[in-house]
Amino acid sequence: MTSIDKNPVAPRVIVREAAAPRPRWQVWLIRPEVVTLLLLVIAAIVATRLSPFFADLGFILESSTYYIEFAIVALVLTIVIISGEIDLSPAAQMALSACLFGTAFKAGAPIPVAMGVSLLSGLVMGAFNGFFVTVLRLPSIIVTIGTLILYRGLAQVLAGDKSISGFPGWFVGIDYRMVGIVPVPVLVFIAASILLGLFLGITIYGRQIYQIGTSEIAAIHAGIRVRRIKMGLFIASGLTSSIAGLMVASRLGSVRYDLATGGELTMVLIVMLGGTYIFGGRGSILGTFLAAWLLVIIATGMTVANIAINAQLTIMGLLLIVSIIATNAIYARSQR
Amino acid sequence: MSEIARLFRAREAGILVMLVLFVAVVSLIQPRFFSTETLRIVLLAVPLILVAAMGQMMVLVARHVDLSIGSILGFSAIAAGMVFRDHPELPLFVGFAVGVLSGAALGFVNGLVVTVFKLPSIIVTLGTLSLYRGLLFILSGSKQIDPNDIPEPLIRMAQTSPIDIPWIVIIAFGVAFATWLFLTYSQIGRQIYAIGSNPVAAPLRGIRVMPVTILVFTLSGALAGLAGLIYAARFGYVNPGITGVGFEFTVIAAVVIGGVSINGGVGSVLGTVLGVLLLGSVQVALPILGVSGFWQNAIYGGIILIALVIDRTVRQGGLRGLLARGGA
Amino acid sequence: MTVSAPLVSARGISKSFGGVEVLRNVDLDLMPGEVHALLGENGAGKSTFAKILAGVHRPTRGTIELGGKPVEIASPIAAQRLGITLIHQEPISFPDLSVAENLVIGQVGAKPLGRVRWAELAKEARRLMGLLNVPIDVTVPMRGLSIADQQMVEIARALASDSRLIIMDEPTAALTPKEVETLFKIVRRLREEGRTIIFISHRLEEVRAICDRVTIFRDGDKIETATTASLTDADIIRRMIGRPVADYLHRGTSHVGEVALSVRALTLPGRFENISFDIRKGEIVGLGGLVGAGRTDVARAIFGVAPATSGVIEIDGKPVTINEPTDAIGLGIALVSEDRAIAGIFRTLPVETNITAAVPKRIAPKGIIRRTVEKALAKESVEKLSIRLASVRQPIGELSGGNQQKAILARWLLAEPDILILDEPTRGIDIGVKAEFYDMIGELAAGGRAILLISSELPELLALSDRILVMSEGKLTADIPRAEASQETIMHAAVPRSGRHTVSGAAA
Amino acid sequence: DPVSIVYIPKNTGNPYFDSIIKGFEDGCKTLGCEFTTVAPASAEATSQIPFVTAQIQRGVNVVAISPNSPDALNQVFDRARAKGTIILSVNSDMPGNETHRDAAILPVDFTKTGPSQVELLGKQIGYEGEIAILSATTDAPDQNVWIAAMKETLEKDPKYAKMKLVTIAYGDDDPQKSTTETEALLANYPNLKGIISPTTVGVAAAAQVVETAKKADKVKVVGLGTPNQMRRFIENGTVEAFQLWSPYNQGLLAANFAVGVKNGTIKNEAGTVFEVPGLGKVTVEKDSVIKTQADLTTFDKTNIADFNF
Ligand SMILES: Nc1ncnc2c1ncn2[C@@H]1O[C@H](COP(=O)(O)OP(=O)(O)OP(=O)(O)O)[C@@H](O)[C@H]1O
Ligand SMILES: Nc1ncnc2c1ncn2[C@@H]1O[C@H](COP(=O)(O)OP(=O)(O)OP(=O)(O)O)[C@@H](O)[C@H]1O
Ligand SMILES: [Mg+2]
Ligand SMILES: [Mg+2]
Repeated sequence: MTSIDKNPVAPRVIVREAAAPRPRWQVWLIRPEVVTLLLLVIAAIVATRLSPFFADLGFILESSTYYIEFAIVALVLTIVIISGEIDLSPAAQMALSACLFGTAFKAGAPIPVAMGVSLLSGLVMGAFNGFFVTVLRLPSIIVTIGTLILYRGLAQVLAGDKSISGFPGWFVGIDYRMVGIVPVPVLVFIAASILLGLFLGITIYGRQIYQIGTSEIAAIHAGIRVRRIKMGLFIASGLTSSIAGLMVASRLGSVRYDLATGGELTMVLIVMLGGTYIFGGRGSILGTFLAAWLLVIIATGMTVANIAINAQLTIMGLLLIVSIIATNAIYARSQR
Repeated sequence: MSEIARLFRAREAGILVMLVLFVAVVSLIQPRFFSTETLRIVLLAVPLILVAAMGQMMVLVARHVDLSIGSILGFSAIAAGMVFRDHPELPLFVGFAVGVLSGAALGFVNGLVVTVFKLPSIIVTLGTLSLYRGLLFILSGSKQIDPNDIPEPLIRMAQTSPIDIPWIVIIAFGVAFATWLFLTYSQIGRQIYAIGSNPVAAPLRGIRVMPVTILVFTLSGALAGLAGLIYAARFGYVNPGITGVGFEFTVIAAVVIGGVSINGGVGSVLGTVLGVLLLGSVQVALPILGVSGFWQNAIYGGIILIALVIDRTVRQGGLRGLLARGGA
Repeated sequence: MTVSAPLVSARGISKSFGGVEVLRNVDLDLMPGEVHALLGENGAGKSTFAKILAGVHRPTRGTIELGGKPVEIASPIAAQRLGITLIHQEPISFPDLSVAENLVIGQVGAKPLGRVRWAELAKEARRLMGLLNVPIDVTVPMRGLSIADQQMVEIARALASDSRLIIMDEPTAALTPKEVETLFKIVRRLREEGRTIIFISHRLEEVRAICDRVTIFRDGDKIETATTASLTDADIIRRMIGRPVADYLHRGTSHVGEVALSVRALTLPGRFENISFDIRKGEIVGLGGLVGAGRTDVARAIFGVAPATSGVIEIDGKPVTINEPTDAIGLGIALVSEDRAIAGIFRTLPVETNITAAVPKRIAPKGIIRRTVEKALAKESVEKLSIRLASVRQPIGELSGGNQQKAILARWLLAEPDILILDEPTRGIDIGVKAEFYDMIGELAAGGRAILLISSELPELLALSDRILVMSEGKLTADIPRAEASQETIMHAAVPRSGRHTVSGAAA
Repeated sequence: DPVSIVYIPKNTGNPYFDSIIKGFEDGCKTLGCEFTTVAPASAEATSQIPFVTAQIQRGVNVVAISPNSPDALNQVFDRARAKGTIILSVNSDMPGNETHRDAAILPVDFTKTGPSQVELLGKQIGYEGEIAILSATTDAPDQNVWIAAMKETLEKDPKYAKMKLVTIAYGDDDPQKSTTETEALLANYPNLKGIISPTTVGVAAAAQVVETAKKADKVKVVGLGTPNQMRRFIENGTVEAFQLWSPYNQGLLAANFAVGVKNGTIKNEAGTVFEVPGLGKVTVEKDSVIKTQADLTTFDKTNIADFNF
């Protein structure tokens, strides 16, 4: 500025101060995760009122195993959405990889090999999605709608609508293996949440994923390997899906092409309920973690209260829409 | 109109070639496929998809997408069916009105939520997909509309007409023609293309994006409703748990094959019609070739992806995620 | 000048974007039948003022009277109704619609269900393009038209809507002299018809050619309105930039080292071809040209954002391959890109995150982010570049444009590049910060860095560069040593000779 | 306190199961047991599991269910039974997994379904000509049992020597597919005489297609369907006759059996014979399989009016 002050015809230099930042308490309190937590509490209370049979931790934990596989995939989906993409095919990937597992097993492969096959397939399917998105630069939303149909279709071609079963006892029933009163799948979910939470929160990759989601072009200009990271995310999504598929196979002791049908809706619902921003750049594992339990509470609460499935579908749909509206509103506030 | 012709000729030619090739190949493998009988079957199979595809096409052209049409179809079919069942005294068109209007209403809600809250249509309609299905279960009390509750005249629309082409076929192609007129010769029609072509510029050009977008979703809903009646006519009954489930994917497949760009602004009625015919032929060809029905979905999925790649190569416009649609 | 009542009189117009005030209490009267120039540096607020008149932006404060009556210009539609048309600085178009349609779509008075008469539409369109004698087929889709042609369509559109007030925001930026002449003919005719024209341009000779009066903006303030004749170029420039150009003290080509970056026959079809030049350590090389000349594309090619299809890039004499920015950064190249809002900042993320974005290894040597290190680096940069902010945790979007730009520069300084490409580094930032930038750029060069400075502001180029390259239509048309450099020599090389621009693609 | 029974059909909105429910309700009215029914939205393999768990939690005594999968529910059933809940598989059994349920209430003696369907069609086409089968899915267990029996009957029994089974098509119990498959049948086999469709969705679709193609006189359609679904075709002559059993009676029987077993008045073991008001004597067969009726009911112009389900 000195160069100007010493200037005879010095213009009035306006110092454009930055706009005042939002107060701390707002930053902390007005976050989607808080809303999710609130909903969680409310849901729990309502559910307890609805049915005397609900308030039983053992029961809730047991019921949670029916949604936890989706919740685990939803954790990865959260990261995918934060990066500005979306993957609607995980449910179908679960089905296909599970059917591959079953077929391999029936073909005489030992369980570990069959599991290997299934995991490999998840890897391939994820890479396939990633190829269309990062190499052909096609919008992930429509690509994964295509692959969602394709993968499920292939599962059908592979397994017909036979249900493949007869897996050895040690493989079956992962959801009945307890640590204390906590079923193993739930532990897996909690562990995955912590790991991915850390990944997103304190590693440079997590940081760069937020940056990509906020502005992909800026990220490219900042030298962030956008395509590589996105490819990685889709592969991760595929792998996680196949793991989830195997968990279902173990829980049911059998697999069929229609396994996890409609799961994509549940997963997106969880992520949205968790307050992840559909346009990318914002969101958190914590939110998704809370949302998963919110979903468990709502679904279980309604089922144990014998509330007709009609109402359940309606409420799920409403929830999804309301949750995006709320999230958007909150982010709009903080948007400057 | 010559403009339109020029704008899209390349694409339609491509789809036509695909269609011809497909028919040729199938006919080589199974000569019986190449027959008037098959043509009749195809013509009977397409109206359902064609009508809904016209709506979906407009939605895509406006840079949105409507995943809820399957549930809307089911809802309208049930609504109309309940009128037929509970008030057989009322004339046929009342049921039609109920079906189409209920569809329009649900579509309107989609449009409203998408535009007012500036949300991506893909997620909104994913939500209403489930929401509307729930509502239709509630509305129907989970009770199916049985064949003998569907009025004879309606059933007959799927069978004959004065000129011996079933009414539903005539209606479907009539709708297609009307859509073509609307998109080609009406100001709003052109504005739909404009919005899809450059959503940012549209308001600067004095285009009322919100009402036009809502209109598009409403039309899509109304046409899905009409499809619901075609469903009732063709299959003779409506089941809350079955009718329209997964329908959205078939339609999107047809439209995308038809060369309608997922990036908005591009898409023609002719192309969509060809796309629908191609998909219809596939549907009919599978059983005639004796291919297991289990292949159908895999093939649909494959076709969508191929169509996408073609779209990508045909136009090198920077593809942006549909997520950006409707949003911001 | 006519003594009649003003057509438009704006009073106390102010406008803020996210807490940043970009227009301050602007009063302006526009007479019927006058051509009125708005002058000012980039970011002075010209377009913003224009957009307010055209209903694109709502003023934060202030009133507008049209023909004596106070009016609310709530939307572009409202503006059209009032007979106000804006020719946007960046041509906006519907790439999938035909040229003819682009001319009329959304026009007021068109009934929603009114039918489109294609034949007549085409006829009218041909007439309009004829007026501007632009020989293009009006039935082809807009996609693929050159920026110049897109600009011409914008102008034709303005003619089609017979408005009382036509605002032309830098309509000539991408036009050839021939096209400019045609445009002026039309402007004169419009003036005779008694219409009012606002003409925004950075080229004084154009202003002198057709403008009756000029209004000079500086940094959001209206400095002065006067008849064109009453001001000399020097007066105008001084009022625009607040001090004589000469006052930029230039750090001479003191210690220029050996060649750091050398580019040979770089070509990206449709954007630029056969670009060759060298930059030495400690040297500031300016790169001038008209908008759309291809400068940004060259920069993007060198940095690996959109690599060239052929040609050689050598660094310190060694040929290198750059396929993505990561490679470029690895080779010690940095690019401060032209488009800060899109290619620069992460709007919703904290300033510190923005600053450290390009140095992952430094803040996270083992993959885990070291918050302390990050904070330290950010704070350091904030000090060094005196970035004004409330906290390094606050979203960068809450900062003013200038401070955002500083943060981006800080990001690249952390990367300690040997070669620094600055694309329009001072676009849309206020005069004070601008001066600071000039100092910094000088210091960077003095520090032995090779600098490529892309700028549309001739004074800036002239003041800072040791050598000035000029591009026109994707070709390098001049390499002017500092001694011979002048506005004239640069303009002469910048203005396309061969007629049309070649750069194509949709400006969406 | 009264025995509490819950019935979980394959999915909601399926009229066939509505009449099973009716049977349960009426049964419980007379027996004084508590009856509720809950159903998933889709017939997908896993969709019933949360409901079963919830019912266990609610402490119901008997879970009667029409399983969506022969084996996917094994684990949850075991848990239920460990808690003393009685699991009845209603309307279809769980082949190979019988040990995971307490008993199976089947509508009819499945070995008779195949032959009687063949006979029903044979009668209509003069035991002569090309016939085709439109089934559900390639892997539908019940249908496959019946189809096997049909094939055997056609081969073994000289009575049907002139009837030639040309193909088996699969409509996946989806109206759309069943329709196109039938249309394909008509196209592929110009002199087809009859279609047997042992699935409610299929037989309705087949009838609809034949009517649309105006070939009702040339191609006879028989199969397993519900009166409400088929009434129209019987009345307008498109279909002469079709068969089914009484889903209502299954509900009735299941209710009686459940209560009996719960109260210890009925022993759940092979050979037990017990009385069901309205159905007469019923025997518990091997693997605790109980058949509601011996032979299929045939519906035609004469009796269709008497049924509403
Ligand atoms: N939509 C916006 N949001 C935030 N800031 C904006 C916006 N539009 C303009 N600005 C800022 O307002 C100031 C004035 O911009 P404006 O475009 O009016 O300048 P100008 O005089 O037209 O410059 P140029 O000569 O480059 O066109 C700049 O600092 C710019 O960054
Ligand atoms: N016809 C066009 N359509 C769309 N974008 C264009 C067109 N021409 C140039 N651009 C883009 O506009 C930006 C500036 O244009 P370009 O780089 O070609 O010339 P330039 O001299 O850098 O112009 P500027 O002075 O605006 O930087 C670049 O990002 C370029 O890709
Ligand atoms: Mg401007
Ligand atoms: Mg540039």
